[in-house]
Amino acid sequence: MGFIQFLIDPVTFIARWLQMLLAGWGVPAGWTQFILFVLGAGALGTGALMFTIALIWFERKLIGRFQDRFGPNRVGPWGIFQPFADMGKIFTKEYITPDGADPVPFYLAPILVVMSVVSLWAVIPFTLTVVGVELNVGVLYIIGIGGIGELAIIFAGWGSNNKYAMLAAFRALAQLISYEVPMVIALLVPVMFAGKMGLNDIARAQDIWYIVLCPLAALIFFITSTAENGRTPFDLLEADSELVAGFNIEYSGLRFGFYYVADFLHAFTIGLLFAILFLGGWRGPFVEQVPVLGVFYLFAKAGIVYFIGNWMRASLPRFRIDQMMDINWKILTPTALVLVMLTAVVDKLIASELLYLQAAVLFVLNVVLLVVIGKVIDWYWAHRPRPKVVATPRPVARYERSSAQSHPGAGQ
Amino acid sequence: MLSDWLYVGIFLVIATFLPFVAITLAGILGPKKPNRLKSTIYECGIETVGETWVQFRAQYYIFALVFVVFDVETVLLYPWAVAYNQLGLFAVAEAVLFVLILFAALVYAWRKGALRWF
Amino acid sequence: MIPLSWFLTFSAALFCIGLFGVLARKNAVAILMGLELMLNAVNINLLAFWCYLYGKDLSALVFVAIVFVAAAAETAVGLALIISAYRARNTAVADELNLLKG
Amino acid sequence: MTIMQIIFLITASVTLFAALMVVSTRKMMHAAMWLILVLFGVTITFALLETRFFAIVQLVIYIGAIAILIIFAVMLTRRSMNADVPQVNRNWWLVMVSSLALFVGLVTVMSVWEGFFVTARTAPPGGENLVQLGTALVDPNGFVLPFEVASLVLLAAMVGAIYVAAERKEK
Repeated sequence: MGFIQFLIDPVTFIARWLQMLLAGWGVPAGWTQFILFVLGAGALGTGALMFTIALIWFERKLIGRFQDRFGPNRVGPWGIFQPFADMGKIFTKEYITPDGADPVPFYLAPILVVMSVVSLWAVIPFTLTVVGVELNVGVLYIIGIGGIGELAIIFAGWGSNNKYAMLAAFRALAQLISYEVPMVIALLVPVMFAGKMGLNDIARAQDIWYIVLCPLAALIFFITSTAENGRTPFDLLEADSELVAGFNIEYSGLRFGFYYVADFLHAFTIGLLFAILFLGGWRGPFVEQVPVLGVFYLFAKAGIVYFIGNWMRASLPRFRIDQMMDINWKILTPTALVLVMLTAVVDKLIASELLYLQAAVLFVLNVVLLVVIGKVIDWYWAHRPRPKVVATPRPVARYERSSAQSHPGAGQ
Repeated sequence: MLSDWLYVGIFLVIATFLPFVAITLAGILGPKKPNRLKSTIYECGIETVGETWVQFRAQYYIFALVFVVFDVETVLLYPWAVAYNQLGLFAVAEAVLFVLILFAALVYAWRKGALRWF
Repeated sequence: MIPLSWFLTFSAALFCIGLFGVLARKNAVAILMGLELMLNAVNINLLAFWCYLYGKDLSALVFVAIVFVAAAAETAVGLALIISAYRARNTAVADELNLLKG
Repeated sequence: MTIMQIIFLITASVTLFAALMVVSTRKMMHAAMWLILVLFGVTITFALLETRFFAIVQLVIYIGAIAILIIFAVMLTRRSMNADVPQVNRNWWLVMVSSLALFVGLVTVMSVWEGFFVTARTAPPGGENLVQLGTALVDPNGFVLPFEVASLVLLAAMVGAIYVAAERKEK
């Protein structure tokens, strides 16, 4: 009996067992709770960081396949020990502190950057019983913790005492704060449907996945959180193939590596959040009876979102910064505002007893809105102000028609 | 009780502590051979001129400003969104008015060119 | 449990430090930072009274929300004025910002 | 001493120290960083006061938005003051004495009031009721006027600030 209990809900089982064990040792109840909190938080945080190692391998392999390469394939079978080799290398690198660095922000920045991502895992419901904390303001917590990541970027830029780092930090900051606006607005929609702000409550309320009720909000959340993560096509805050680097230019060793740890982990955390907010989280068949299944459902859904994010990363070129700002302020923000207003009014107008009718109407509304916005953008693009043409372009070199076209290569 | 926040606090402390330990560990493991040239500021190989001072354009400030206004207004909408299922159509209309004012702010900023990067 | 007096003393101390910053600092941005300290002290006070004495009353919470709005508006406009004056005069020292004196 | 009291005392002392650094440090950027620490301390204080929503709003609005605004302004006006010259007025000691006097006066006045030493809380233990708050914000008999006016205030602030801070093309 105990074994089956362990199999279907291991974390609760272990927690209860530990509680009994500590009570048997005569630890007072308050301290037992405290110790359990510390153990749980430590396990979750460490687990998140260890998970990053797997993510690094997976992402390198995935991007390799997208680009018709093998990816890491030398160390161990399929190269699965590659991240450990990288870790060994990065752990034994020298730290270089630039001249005139401001030590406290400079040292604090990589720590804060990782902390801001790992902290998100505190509120993620992995299955209906396993959740770090059921904070009833979970959605705002996600946004607020994102602000700490922004501060870390300022600290990195300021602490490095480098002009490029400073400039890159401010550009990055402009991007991050701008993309926070449509995200905050779009997240109003799932909160409105669920009537709760806690992530587990939102997952629990999704009898119909919210991606059906508000696909546009899901799209906006996906785009903005990709931009918050600073990934392609929004990776110009650290365009490593064009610029020297971003705000992290003066960092070395593990301090530099932590920016990448945060980046990889954030990419998957976005998948988790998306799955919880719009794909029903841990919900799936038989999850009420066997809670451990919820973890698999959640990670499968998150994995799909993560895969799409990587697909985007491998396929799309990056935007220019003015294009990026235009996309945010002139497309995403108005769309999000209109979406919130329309959803609020239409959802109130339909009788909420007819659940499927309501879902269908909202879905159609979202699609129509998407099409309308696409048309508006097309119209604007056709009528955009363009510089006046003052001269026709004149080719510098001109090939001779007869020889070049009929016998290519024979004109020599 | 405060146990939710206590857990969040413990989690924040641990989430800060773990990377700190890793960074300190790597600092112990790694070599320490500083020299003057290594610690100069990296500027594509040229020596850095003057102090780290660049005059930022006010456009950065304007973006931050518009962001603050939107953030504050939207956060005020969150209690309304939580209460949405209990509200009547009239209350929703008031919130729509609120969002419309926000929209007017966006249109104003757009018309004034505050949202233009260049 | 924590008595109410601790919170009130804490917020009074924060308020007085903020007041010192507002009255004594030369740099206009620093003066605004002092104002932020004072507004935070006010918010602590409001929430402490709400928590200990008027837990059923919502007006304290609405008041706190309005203080947030006012703080955001004040900071935005104040800093915009400072930046604008800085561009005209190349200074952010409050005593030297006598543009209106003519 | 319960664990909450210990947390409060640590938070309060760190916050007050950081606040002193905000008003006394010479570099404006460091003052902004100390200000962030103060704001974080106030966040923890809000959490100790059993409010869920406003603690997180403090994190989102103050640390995530207003602190960043202040840092942008500090960077834009960095050349204005040399960090070597005194950062305070000539009669700063007068201000300090009067601030101290105000603090002592406030605490003395409050300590004669019997409500000062209340320890029992009346707030709901799970934090404020967000549904009630949200309903009251759009209730015509509640706070709909402050709610709408708040949005107008922010609109006006944004219009004014953009007008003031925008770089003029003609100059």
